[in-house]
Amino acid sequence: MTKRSFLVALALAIGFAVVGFESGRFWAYLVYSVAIASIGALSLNILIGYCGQITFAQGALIGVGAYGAGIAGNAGWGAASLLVGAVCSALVSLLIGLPALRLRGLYFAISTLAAQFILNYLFKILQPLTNGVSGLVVKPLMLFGRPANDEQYAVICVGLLFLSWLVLTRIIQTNVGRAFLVVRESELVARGMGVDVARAKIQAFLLSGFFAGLCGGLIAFTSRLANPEAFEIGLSVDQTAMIIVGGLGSLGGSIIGAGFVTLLPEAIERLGELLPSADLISAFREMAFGILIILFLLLEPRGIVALARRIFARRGAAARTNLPDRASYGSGAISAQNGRKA
Amino acid sequence: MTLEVRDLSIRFGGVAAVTNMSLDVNAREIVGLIGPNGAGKTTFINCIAGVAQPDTGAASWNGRAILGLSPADLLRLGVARTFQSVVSLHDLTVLDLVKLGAAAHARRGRGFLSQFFGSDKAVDEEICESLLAPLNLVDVANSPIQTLSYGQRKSVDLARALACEPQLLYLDEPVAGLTFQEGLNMGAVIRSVRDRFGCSVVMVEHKMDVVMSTCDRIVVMAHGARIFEGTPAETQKDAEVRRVYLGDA
Amino acid sequence: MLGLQLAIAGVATGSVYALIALGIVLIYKCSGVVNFAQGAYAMLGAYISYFMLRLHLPAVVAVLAAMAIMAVIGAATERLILRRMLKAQIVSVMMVTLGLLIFFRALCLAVWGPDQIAFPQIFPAGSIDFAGVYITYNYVAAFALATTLSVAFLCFYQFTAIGLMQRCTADNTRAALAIGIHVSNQISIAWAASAALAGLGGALLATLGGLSLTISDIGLVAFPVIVVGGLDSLVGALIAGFLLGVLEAFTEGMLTPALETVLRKFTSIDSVGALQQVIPYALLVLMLLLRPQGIFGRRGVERV
Amino acid sequence: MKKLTIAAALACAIAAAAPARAEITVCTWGTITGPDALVNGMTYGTRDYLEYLNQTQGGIAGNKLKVLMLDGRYKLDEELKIYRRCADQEQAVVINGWSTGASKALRDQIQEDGIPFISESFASEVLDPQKYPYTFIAGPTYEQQIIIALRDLAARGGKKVVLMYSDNEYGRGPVNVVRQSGVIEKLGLEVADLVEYRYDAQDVTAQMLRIKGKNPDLVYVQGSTPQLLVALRDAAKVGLPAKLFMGNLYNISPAIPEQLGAAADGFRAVQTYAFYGDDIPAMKEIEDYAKKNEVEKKDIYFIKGWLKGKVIAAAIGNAIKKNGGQVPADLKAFRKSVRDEMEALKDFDDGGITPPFTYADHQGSVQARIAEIKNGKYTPLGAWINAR
Repeated sequence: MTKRSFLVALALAIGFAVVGFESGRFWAYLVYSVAIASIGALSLNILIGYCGQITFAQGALIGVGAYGAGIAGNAGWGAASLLVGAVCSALVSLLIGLPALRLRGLYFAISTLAAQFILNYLFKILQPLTNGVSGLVVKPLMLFGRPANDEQYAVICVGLLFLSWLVLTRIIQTNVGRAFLVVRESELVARGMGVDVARAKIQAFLLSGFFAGLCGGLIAFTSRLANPEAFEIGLSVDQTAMIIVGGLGSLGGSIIGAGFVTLLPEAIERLGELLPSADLISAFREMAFGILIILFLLLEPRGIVALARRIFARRGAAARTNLPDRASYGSGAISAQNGRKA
Repeated sequence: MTLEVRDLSIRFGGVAAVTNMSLDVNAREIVGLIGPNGAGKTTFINCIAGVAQPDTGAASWNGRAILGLSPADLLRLGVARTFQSVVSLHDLTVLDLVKLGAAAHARRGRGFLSQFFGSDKAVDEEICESLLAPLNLVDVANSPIQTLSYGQRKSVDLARALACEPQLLYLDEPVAGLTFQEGLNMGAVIRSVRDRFGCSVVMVEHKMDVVMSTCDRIVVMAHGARIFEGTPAETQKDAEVRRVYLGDA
Repeated sequence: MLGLQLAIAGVATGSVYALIALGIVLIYKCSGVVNFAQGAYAMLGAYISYFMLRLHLPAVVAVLAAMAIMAVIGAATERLILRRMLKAQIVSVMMVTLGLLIFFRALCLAVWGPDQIAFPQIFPAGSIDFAGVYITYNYVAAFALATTLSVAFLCFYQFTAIGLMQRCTADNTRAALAIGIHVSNQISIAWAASAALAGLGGALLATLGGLSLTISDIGLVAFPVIVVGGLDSLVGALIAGFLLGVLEAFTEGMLTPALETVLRKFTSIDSVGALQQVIPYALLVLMLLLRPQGIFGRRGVERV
Repeated sequence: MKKLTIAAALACAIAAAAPARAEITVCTWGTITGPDALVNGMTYGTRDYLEYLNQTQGGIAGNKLKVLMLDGRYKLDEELKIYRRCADQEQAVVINGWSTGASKALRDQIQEDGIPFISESFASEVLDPQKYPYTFIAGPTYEQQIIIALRDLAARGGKKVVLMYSDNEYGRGPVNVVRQSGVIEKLGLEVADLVEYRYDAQDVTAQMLRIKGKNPDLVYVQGSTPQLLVALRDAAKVGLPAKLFMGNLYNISPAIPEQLGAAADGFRAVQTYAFYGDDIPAMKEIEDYAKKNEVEKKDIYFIKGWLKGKVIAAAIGNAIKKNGGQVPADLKAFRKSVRDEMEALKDFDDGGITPPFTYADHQGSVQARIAEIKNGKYTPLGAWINAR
């Protein structure tokens, strides 16, 4: 992380916190919704985008964090309950990740699908702990002796998002993070390079689970209700959409993707309201969401971040390194190899 | 400082990939392992690099048995390798990969906390000077590996292997896929690496010109077994080698 | 008696699972894509059948027409979308099929509205009372149709020229290319066939349980089926489909009441909820850890 | 930079779409799409009544109403967002919300904001005029509906009852409250079994077989219309007559006799509002409205929605009257006044939808009667009885 990117991120964080604090409750809600979703997307991107472990259990994992934090919060732990939720999720994430030491790719992904369904089932069944289908009513976070309001939550959530981003950015610039990337590309190569693949995976699951739990805890406190229907497979799909739209393997992209996926439906809906008789606007909004995911995957598989990079690269092509030349050089070398083999 | 491999054999299903293969490598020696496609060269390297588990045989490095050790264990003993095909490690920069390689070595690896809070500047400079400069990689030190040419990627892989200060280096087709000129350069680099780091080298390679000009000694394999061993000059003269290998090429 | 009754209900729904799972396996074998949109195909097939039946077409014609349309939609999805994703990462391919699922659901929502719709009865109503066991004509018809079609499809796959090419493509794409099989056509055929199968499955589900958007959930329910049967085994999918249908019915009808009786006695938990939906997934995890290739699959599939 | 651009673009889209403020805004959100859309007449009805006022009387006391109908899709986060939009951005005077979950999650917030809020939920957990002075519901709670059914069973000399409910809050909550209240024992009844099913179940044959084994005198289903369709169909399959079953207000849908035919005959449900098409004054208004507009849902839920519209309009009208015919300039005071007037509604005549009621208990009419499907039509059995 360069000093410049740190300062830009800090300025953006302060900017959004101010927007959240000053523009009324609705905007505050949007700001903290995006911030919370971003924390979840960061966590998922660590696992899928950086470490290459495809998971569909993100929704349930966020749920674990929400219940963990909610139960701790109701027991009077205050802000520390966010930490409780995060730790709960990290442990459950580790449990979900253990099969990854034996299974790979598709098979592991399907096993996480199972984890998603089983966890969601447990939320409904463990009545004494989770209050079952009724959902756990969570006491509000107290701030200056009063329940925190939307504006304060906006500041808190943006602050936590900034911290999460900072921590994760630093971690992926250590050997721990580098190992994730190598494991993603090829476990065989990683092992040959002396990387402990199992340890890298376990670290990725713990790390990702921790932040998923933080995201869940914030959901519990801001919505004041942790109910199983909020943590179904749809949430996993939304979160995956965020990191794909934003850019796999890009932390900044996760945040952009989260903003996009969270705000786009609202934007479509507002535009739709200008039309007469748009009762089924939700249907169109879902349709747009589906089409958007498909288009992104087809046209820009590396997400908005890659798109932006391409635009900037074109603009500053002369000043920057001449990437196209290198690429053609490389491909030339490969064709030479093919020629030899033929 | 010697590698001794005795009677190593491995079968995959019904196919004998390597049969009773033996190999000795002395200190600071560059040994070339050549042979036609399917001769079992890479399988042999995999066996002594901790990737595949041979059925029978023994191997020792400085008197220590190395069969059954993982690549990570081998790295700690000073045995490193490069890979035949360079995967495109998308988001890693050259420095990233080299640092990851260095992590396998106790002295160069840094603690997590010092990496997390500290600056990498000093380390980067040291790597540039000691590893990247000899391989002509300083200019691209901060470029993502995917943006490099094939030849540069091979160099990066070599730098990564060198980062953990190996005393024995396996090179799996270091020249394959490079242009003629790049290949010759790589040969020179390998010799200078040997001189600089004082390590022994085992290189598997197809390209005869590079092998002949780089290696001190050549071992020829065919059908999983050794059929010849000698200096480059002797190898070129040997009729059997010419028949099974050079004739094919 | 209860057991027999449950088994019959289980076999009927199981036969639909088998149809859906067959499609997923077929697509996976041929193109390596795990299709989460299979449930959406079932749903679309059901809605299109409904549309055709409303045109007062004879039931057979209506369903066949719907299957034909589904085949076109399936092939079109492959041509327009999946074909362009040959080099994409697994997660992207999975996600694109999820995107399709979302899109098709929204499409049906926009066209047919959110409410559950009465599906025209294409089989005679009522049931046979067989010594206290009720067998509805719906069950019989669903079972007979699904089984006949599956078996016919397997025979087609096994004994015809196209089937041979399909199998060859699934087995080894390169070899298939080398011997002159038009591989991309074969992949399209596979998608068309599985979409058509799913469409029929959806129509059968609608006759069993009414027409609504929730039919698309069957796609996710089918995943335990394909893993238990083996991702690359068509016969496995068929057998596992029946197995899981019956297992679900027994869980719902016998295990759940028994467990609840015990729980109510000793804990404050009143109900075990939708246990029948979780048991297949628990089975799936167990299967993946013990025998990842499934009961009928071949070894050597992706495993570290 | 890109991030900023996108955020700015989205912000512009949202801001541009945010319409200008009308004088009196009423928000109503429901499940326009999503699960349980079958009963969304409750949302359409409220909107349509207020639009009807706009069309026939120019709004309330000469002030045009801005009626916003939004789609919460039965999703908590969506509903929470809509609430903030209504309360903050749209400056709504009255909000008509939907789910039990959202009503519970928002219940403290609503009191703090001081916005009169009518919940579509009949859950007793949100009904407490002392603790939640701004929250209202419109009719007997689910618990009261269950008790009506049980009383009816006891009166007919039945004994064994099976309670069947969906595996969500709407299903489990009220059943638990009734069981814990001890009413069942007091009435001399016995719970033969509790049977839970998935709220989106497509097949409940196994549950029906289980019920059959218990041989009950009544099966009370706490479910919505789609579930009743499945339940009655599978009951017929295993030879249980529809007569055995009874449901609540959400099971009075023309869809049931339409889709099930003869298999639905004998099914009974607790009716708390007049049917669509009944000969009552309110129906005249609806027919009048339907001349120029399309009525989306022609069922009892639309009637309930119409009733809520009447309540909202009456409270707003009274509040304006109290302020000397002017809309209060201060929104907070206006909201408070509307709340007070709503609570003060006495012997309110809703055009025959229910018997006249008083809203001091925040519940309104708690009159109910039992309706049975006879020859494909719901027919009331007997007169209104008090559910309390």
